Amino acid sequence: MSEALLVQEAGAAPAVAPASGARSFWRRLRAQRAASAAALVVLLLVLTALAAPLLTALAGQDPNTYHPDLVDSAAGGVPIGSFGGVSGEHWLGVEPQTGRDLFARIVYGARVSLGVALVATALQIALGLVIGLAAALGSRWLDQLLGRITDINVALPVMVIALALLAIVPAAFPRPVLIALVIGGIGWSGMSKIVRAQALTLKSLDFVAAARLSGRGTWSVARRELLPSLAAPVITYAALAFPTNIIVEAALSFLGVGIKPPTPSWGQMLTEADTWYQAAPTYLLIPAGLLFVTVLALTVLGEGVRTALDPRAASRLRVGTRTGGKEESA
Amino acid sequence: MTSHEPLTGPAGATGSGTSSSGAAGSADPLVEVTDLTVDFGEVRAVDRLSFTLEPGGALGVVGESGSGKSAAAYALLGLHRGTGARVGGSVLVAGTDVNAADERGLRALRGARAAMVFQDPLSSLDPYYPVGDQIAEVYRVHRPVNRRAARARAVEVLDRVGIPDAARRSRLRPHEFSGGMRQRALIAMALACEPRLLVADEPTTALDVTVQAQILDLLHDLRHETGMGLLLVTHDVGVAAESVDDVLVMRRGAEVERGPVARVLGAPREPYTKELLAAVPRLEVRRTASVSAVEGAPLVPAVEDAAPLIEAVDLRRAFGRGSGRVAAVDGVSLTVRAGETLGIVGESGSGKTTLGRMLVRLLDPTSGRLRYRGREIGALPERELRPFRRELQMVFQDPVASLNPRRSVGESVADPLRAAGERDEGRIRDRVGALLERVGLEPAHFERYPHEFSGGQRQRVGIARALAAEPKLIVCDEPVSALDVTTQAQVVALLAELQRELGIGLVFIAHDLAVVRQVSDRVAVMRRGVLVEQGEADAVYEDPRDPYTRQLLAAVPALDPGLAAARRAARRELARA
Amino acid sequence: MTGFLLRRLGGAVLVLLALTVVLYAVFYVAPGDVAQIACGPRCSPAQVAQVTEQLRLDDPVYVQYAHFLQGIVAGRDFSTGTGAEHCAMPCLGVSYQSDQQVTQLILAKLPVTGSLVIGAFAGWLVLGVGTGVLSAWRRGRLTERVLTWLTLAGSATPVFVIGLLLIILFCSTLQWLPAPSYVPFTEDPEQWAWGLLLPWTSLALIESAKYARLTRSAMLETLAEDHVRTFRAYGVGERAVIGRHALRGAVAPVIALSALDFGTMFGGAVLTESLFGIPGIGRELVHAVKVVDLPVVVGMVLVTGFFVVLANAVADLLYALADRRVALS
Amino acid sequence: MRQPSVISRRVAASTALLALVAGLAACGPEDTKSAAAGSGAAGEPKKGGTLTVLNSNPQQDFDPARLYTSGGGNVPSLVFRTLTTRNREDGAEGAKVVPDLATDLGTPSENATVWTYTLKEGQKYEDGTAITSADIKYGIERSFAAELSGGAPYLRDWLIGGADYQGPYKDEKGLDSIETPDDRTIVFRLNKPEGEFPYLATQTQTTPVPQAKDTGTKYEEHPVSSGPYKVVSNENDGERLVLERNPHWSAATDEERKAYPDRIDVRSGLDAAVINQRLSASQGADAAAVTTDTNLGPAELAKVGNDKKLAARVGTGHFGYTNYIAFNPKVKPFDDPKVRQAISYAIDRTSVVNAAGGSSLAEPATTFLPERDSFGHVPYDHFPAGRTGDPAKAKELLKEAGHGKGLTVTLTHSNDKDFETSPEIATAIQAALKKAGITVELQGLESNDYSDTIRSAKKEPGFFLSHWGADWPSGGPFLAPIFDGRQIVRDGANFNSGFLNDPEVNREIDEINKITDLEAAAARWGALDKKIGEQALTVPLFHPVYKRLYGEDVKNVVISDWTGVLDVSQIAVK
Repeated sequence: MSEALLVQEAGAAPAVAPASGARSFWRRLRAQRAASAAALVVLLLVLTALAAPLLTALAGQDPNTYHPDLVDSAAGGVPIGSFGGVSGEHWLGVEPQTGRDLFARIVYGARVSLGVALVATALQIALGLVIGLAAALGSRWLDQLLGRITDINVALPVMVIALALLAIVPAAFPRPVLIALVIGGIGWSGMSKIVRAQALTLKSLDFVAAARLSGRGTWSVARRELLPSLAAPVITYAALAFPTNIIVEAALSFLGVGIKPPTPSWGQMLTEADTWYQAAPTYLLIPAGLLFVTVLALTVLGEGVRTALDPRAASRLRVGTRTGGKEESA
Repeated sequence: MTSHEPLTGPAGATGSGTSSSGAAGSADPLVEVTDLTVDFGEVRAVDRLSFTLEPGGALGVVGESGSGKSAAAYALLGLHRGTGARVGGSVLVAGTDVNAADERGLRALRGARAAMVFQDPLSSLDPYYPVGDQIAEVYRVHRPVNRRAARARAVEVLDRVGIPDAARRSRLRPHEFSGGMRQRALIAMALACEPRLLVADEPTTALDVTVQAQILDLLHDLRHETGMGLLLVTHDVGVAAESVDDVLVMRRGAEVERGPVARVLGAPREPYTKELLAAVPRLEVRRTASVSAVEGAPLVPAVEDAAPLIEAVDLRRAFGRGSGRVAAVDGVSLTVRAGETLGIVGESGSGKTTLGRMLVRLLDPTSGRLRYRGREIGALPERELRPFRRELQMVFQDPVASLNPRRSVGESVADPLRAAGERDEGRIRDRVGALLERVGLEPAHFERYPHEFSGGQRQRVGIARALAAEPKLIVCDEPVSALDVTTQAQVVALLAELQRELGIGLVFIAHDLAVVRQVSDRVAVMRRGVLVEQGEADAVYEDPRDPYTRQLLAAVPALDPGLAAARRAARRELARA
Repeated sequence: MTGFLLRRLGGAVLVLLALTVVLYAVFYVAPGDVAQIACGPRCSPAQVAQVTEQLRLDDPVYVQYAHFLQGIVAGRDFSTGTGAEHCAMPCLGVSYQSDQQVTQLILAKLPVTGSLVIGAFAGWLVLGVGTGVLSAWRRGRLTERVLTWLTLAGSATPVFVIGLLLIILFCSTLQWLPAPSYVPFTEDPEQWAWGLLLPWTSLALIESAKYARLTRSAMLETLAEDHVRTFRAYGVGERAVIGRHALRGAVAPVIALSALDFGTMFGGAVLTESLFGIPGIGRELVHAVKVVDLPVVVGMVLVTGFFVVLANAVADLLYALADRRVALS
Repeated sequence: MRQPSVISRRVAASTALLALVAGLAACGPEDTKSAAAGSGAAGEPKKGGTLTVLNSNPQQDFDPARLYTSGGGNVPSLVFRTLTTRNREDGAEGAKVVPDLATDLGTPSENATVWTYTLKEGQKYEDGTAITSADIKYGIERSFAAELSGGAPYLRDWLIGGADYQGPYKDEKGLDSIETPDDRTIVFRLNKPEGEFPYLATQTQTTPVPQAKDTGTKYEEHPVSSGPYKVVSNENDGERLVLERNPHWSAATDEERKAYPDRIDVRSGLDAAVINQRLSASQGADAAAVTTDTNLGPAELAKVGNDKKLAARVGTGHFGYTNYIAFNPKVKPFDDPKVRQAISYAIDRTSVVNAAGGSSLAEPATTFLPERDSFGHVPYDHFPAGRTGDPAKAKELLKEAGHGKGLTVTLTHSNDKDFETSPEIATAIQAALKKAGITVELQGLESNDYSDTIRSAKKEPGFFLSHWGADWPSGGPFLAPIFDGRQIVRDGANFNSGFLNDPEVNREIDEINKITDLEAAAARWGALDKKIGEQALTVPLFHPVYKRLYGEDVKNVVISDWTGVLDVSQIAVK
């Protein structure tokens, strides 16, 4: 999903929604069947990622052991046996050329994919919040400056900058962290735009004016009046940005600048599998399918979060008379 | 300035009995509603309502927000269909059984035999198409004519509703019209197919008082000219008094009282009707009477000789840049003393809110001087301003937006205390409890969140918050315009009482001339950023000097139908002059 | 309007300038000896020094940057050894690696990326808006549910996954299509279309999901607006309400997003170009980054950045034009 | 050499030392080596038709001065004739050098420090003017210009005054060590004996360039042809190159190039997968298509293996190329020969070969020199690791070296995918050394950083992946840059990664260079290789095997051991 759409969708979250505790949020989230199912899938994936060493130990495999005897060297290294060499020992078969256990690599790959996306999303939010709030609350000059910086950020071709950055950072720097930093460092502009817009809207609201009149300082007002109200759009944005970041990580790995071997990541597996689609289709289909399911589940969950945070989203769609007076003009 | 009905949900409907039969009629009635019920989920919005409207008759449906008056009107055109609302009873409109009719039958009724005029003329027209096209589109749905003929008809009806240069204006989009013109255009759309019934749902609520008067006059004339029936839904008793023959008072979905307008307004039978009428602020009533009517306590006269609390000299504030720069407030000078109430009236866009916000320094003046107790504060930076912040408080118009929905009301009220350095939670609680009690709430409300309160209660919280700062001056910006009339009266009374008790200066900003007169010692009339007239309240109301003031006063609808007719005549007089 | 455009353009120039500064800075610290790469691995230090001098890499970075700016506003001359070659303004310099003028390089790649983007653009617009309209019309019914899930699936799929699956299906399993490759339109329009069919489809499928969602939500929003109620209350049929009034409300955001995507895609179709082997700007750019060909990188980023900034401005402009209400505020 | 395009992820790309771009080689497989005629479609090759060449990398440098080729390249050799050239025959015969513009391989004198060539008579450019020895001299001189850098270093290193000469644009006087006493004679004066000069004369720098037609860096857009084809269009910097017959070329003076097709259409910038898919589909114009730079990848090989018809259209060849591990003995613990030997023993060549594409695309290597006769290959395996490594022996050595408790080292490799120094190879080594108790940490560098790092005397890591390709099929250019102590470069690109400066080795290199009998020299190179191998400064890993598809209508496929790939100059499509 593009940033523009993210902004548009997350930005639609209400600036002023009735206070809703965590409990009512969960209630509304659970009420959505698709979102609940998606949450379950996500939970499973997270557990899988966390329990990767346990699961691979259970399978008796590890992601980095070569099994040269399981591949047909003369035929380019295609796994011996049907479905990419599926067996009692290798539940999902083995990797062409190396014979490494696919199950173990997939499971470890989940760690990287989810972990990188998580850190990247957190970074995007942190940067977006700080920059967006500074632009909204700071001086006009600061707003202009940050606005231009945001423009540059938007105009930067993400992939190219990522390529360049990944090329200049010393190899000793842990790759997954670097990728998370790059994705996060490049993709904050959407968040900052939303935060700025929301903060500006909120700033003009009377309760903020009232807080100013009570004699409190700007940052105190920002912290107590604005931040709580920013939670809904920020969480919504995060929920929708998270799956996007998984895709970006996979794309970077696909372009060959992402996670480096031997660390497995789904995107990097896809790159390697790219040419193998005819000879060993499962090698491609398994990471592709998992990537799809993960992103889909996270997106559905993100949508669910949005709906749960913005109960009006559903009622907004109702067509016809407004019965309760003019409440919507509020 | 738009007024706002608050979101006070009706607390379940209690059947207060059906009405007696409507006005006697010989021919088939134009509208015959029997035992109409409308339910939105658990909430019964209309409860066994019955009434009839004869051809050419005019019925006003009056009620406060949540009374179900609009829901009842929508049922006349079957507009509840497909919304999930359940409609019971029978509705006959111009021979169509609305509840039983199929889509086709309903479409044939809508717009052709019965047309509706909605409240907000801007949002009720498609922003993307020229007004004339929209009218033509509706016309072609019901009449087998070509595009050109439909356009001609559109121009014709636009002309009829008094839009000058209708042929040219028909090509403009809604946002290029003024508010009044838009409402005229909507009425033109309604007229296009010469319906027998016109349903008008709060047709003037979004309009300024002078424009409202014009629209009401237009409806009045059209009815007499075309002989169509009118069903007017309004919260404003005055508007009903101006426009209809019969009036139906609704409360909680059910009928309270029904009868000829002069009788119901002049000699109400039901207690609720009486209460409602008593709460309506009256332009012609002096302050002394009005306050004591509610409060029954003697008024302490304002301290005329006190030193000025706040003094504005040639205050100016401009917005925008370059050629688009406009002065919202353009050289205003005024003074407020302790214990005194200054009323500021003006229509939307007159700059009164900007002025109010400058007085408490929420906005920085572009130029001019602002002195608080003799000290210049117009250009003080925020840090130096802080000691004065708490002494200049504000009560805001929108009770929804003025409280942080995510904080308990107690926390909001406690803000000024904490900002003043109070750290003792116990003392804060006691003080907030006392303040809440003082404004008519309970100390136990501390933990509650704004959405648990009604509009009037929220406004009381807002007042409590302002009081917590122990201010010397409170600027009230349309503090009651979003409230129902009964609540309005209570809040106004509270403000007056507090002022008397605490001796603070009060600036009361409102578009409603009657409300302003109720509370003000002195009144300033504002128009396009300048004060056109300023003086003792009674002097301004009884002997207005400025023509604009006179125009405003003449536009206010009167409760007495006789007085209303007189004012209508006066308006025509003014318009001709 | 003119003022708006001038302001936007002024801002755009500043943004692009800052962008080039960023790139110069980034590449200045990037590892890899440009002169050694340009000269070849077996060059002796003396030869590398000559190449360094010839490429003027021994100038301080700000002088190099000044030359670059000079080229843009006034053009520059480059030595060919036997004479000089004039690089007319706006001169983006000459590639370190291939001696080609960056401007020409970009001009050569533009039609390629353009072919990809224009075709995909048409596809995603038709598909996306069509889906959006259909699901808004059929709201609450099975059609809408199916379409909603399809668009969700679309937005959850990376373009390289869809592309790979399409290649497997149509080129490998069914063998209906040849392997995707780029043939210039001028050479053989039919081959051009066949070769680009899968890239177009992949991009269109992915992007259309976005447009479907946007169209649908914009239409539903419009449907909830008062003016739609007005027309219903005047007996206007559902088809006219949807087709005339609700759809009109979706036009402005869709146009704005289209302009934005269209511009961004010129520099951002790296994945699609890589996957399908389309020799467009994105792929060239990735290559230039890898060989530290600064003039090419800066030139291409400048041009693609220009497209993005231009697209932003055009999107705002179109939005304002399409949504007359904006003029109000 | 110029960095070849690494655009495609899938292409096995080639930042190889040797410009694969220009069409290096792949040779017909030993087993299919049919003595006389090449393989391919049946029937006598006839003149006519259009040959399509589908390539990954655009022919960005089409200037003879800038090209870095082994034996004159593939497509370039259709346009550029050189003093000598490679023998256009299948297999080992093809690794020989034969005269081209010159009448013979050159006459050495003064202890092989002076080489004299005489041009054949009646040779002309595409415009009909005669080719002169002065043009050859000018062509060589311009390759010294900074603007036209990129070629092999030998002219610079061997010609007297070559190291300081800056090319004719800066120094019009020219290079005195090249003499042209008359229009058909050219004499080269070298600063030391070089018996392999005839090999060097195959490179495109010896192509004649008429000074009047020289347009500097723009020359590549339309170089003046001396070969059977001339450039009729060159679009987008070599992305699309159309060649047609040069009417002034005469087969009588050129025995090597067959020039069957009327037209050559080179389309580049294609994805490797696309090229292979198009060649396997072989439809339309693609039936008469070949590629000069794209090998079959392992996955494609798996597919081709299942299709007999397709397998018949695969040309297999060997190019002199070795992938190896390099040690920097200045870095601990690699200063200890025992550690280097331990690693040599621990290597699992099966995993490495699999990572490189399996046994069909790579042959395990225990010698530094490629296993071709022309290199004088002498088989040896000083530290036998067997098929999958000998971790026990390795552990033993480590213990002796004082690393009994295990050892942690860092292996530097390139991040480029499908490349001989790729992460895949590195991880295979990592897995193998683990068994011997050596923990390998990987340091992947982006391609430029990688080349910069491993070729810098200052930054060179202790343990890294490297590779070397033949500039011509002989031990000279294979061993000297890596092991000749005089070739250690302190402040530039250094290839002697082991910093070997052994007087004995240096002396032997000098001795062999004096030999003008190339076969005799080859034997000495082989022996030298074996001797150097004992020092365990490198661990040879594998020699690549090139497999390339060609279209159904392609006839007369000739794959020599020089290039390892089919020779476009021999192809017929009718």
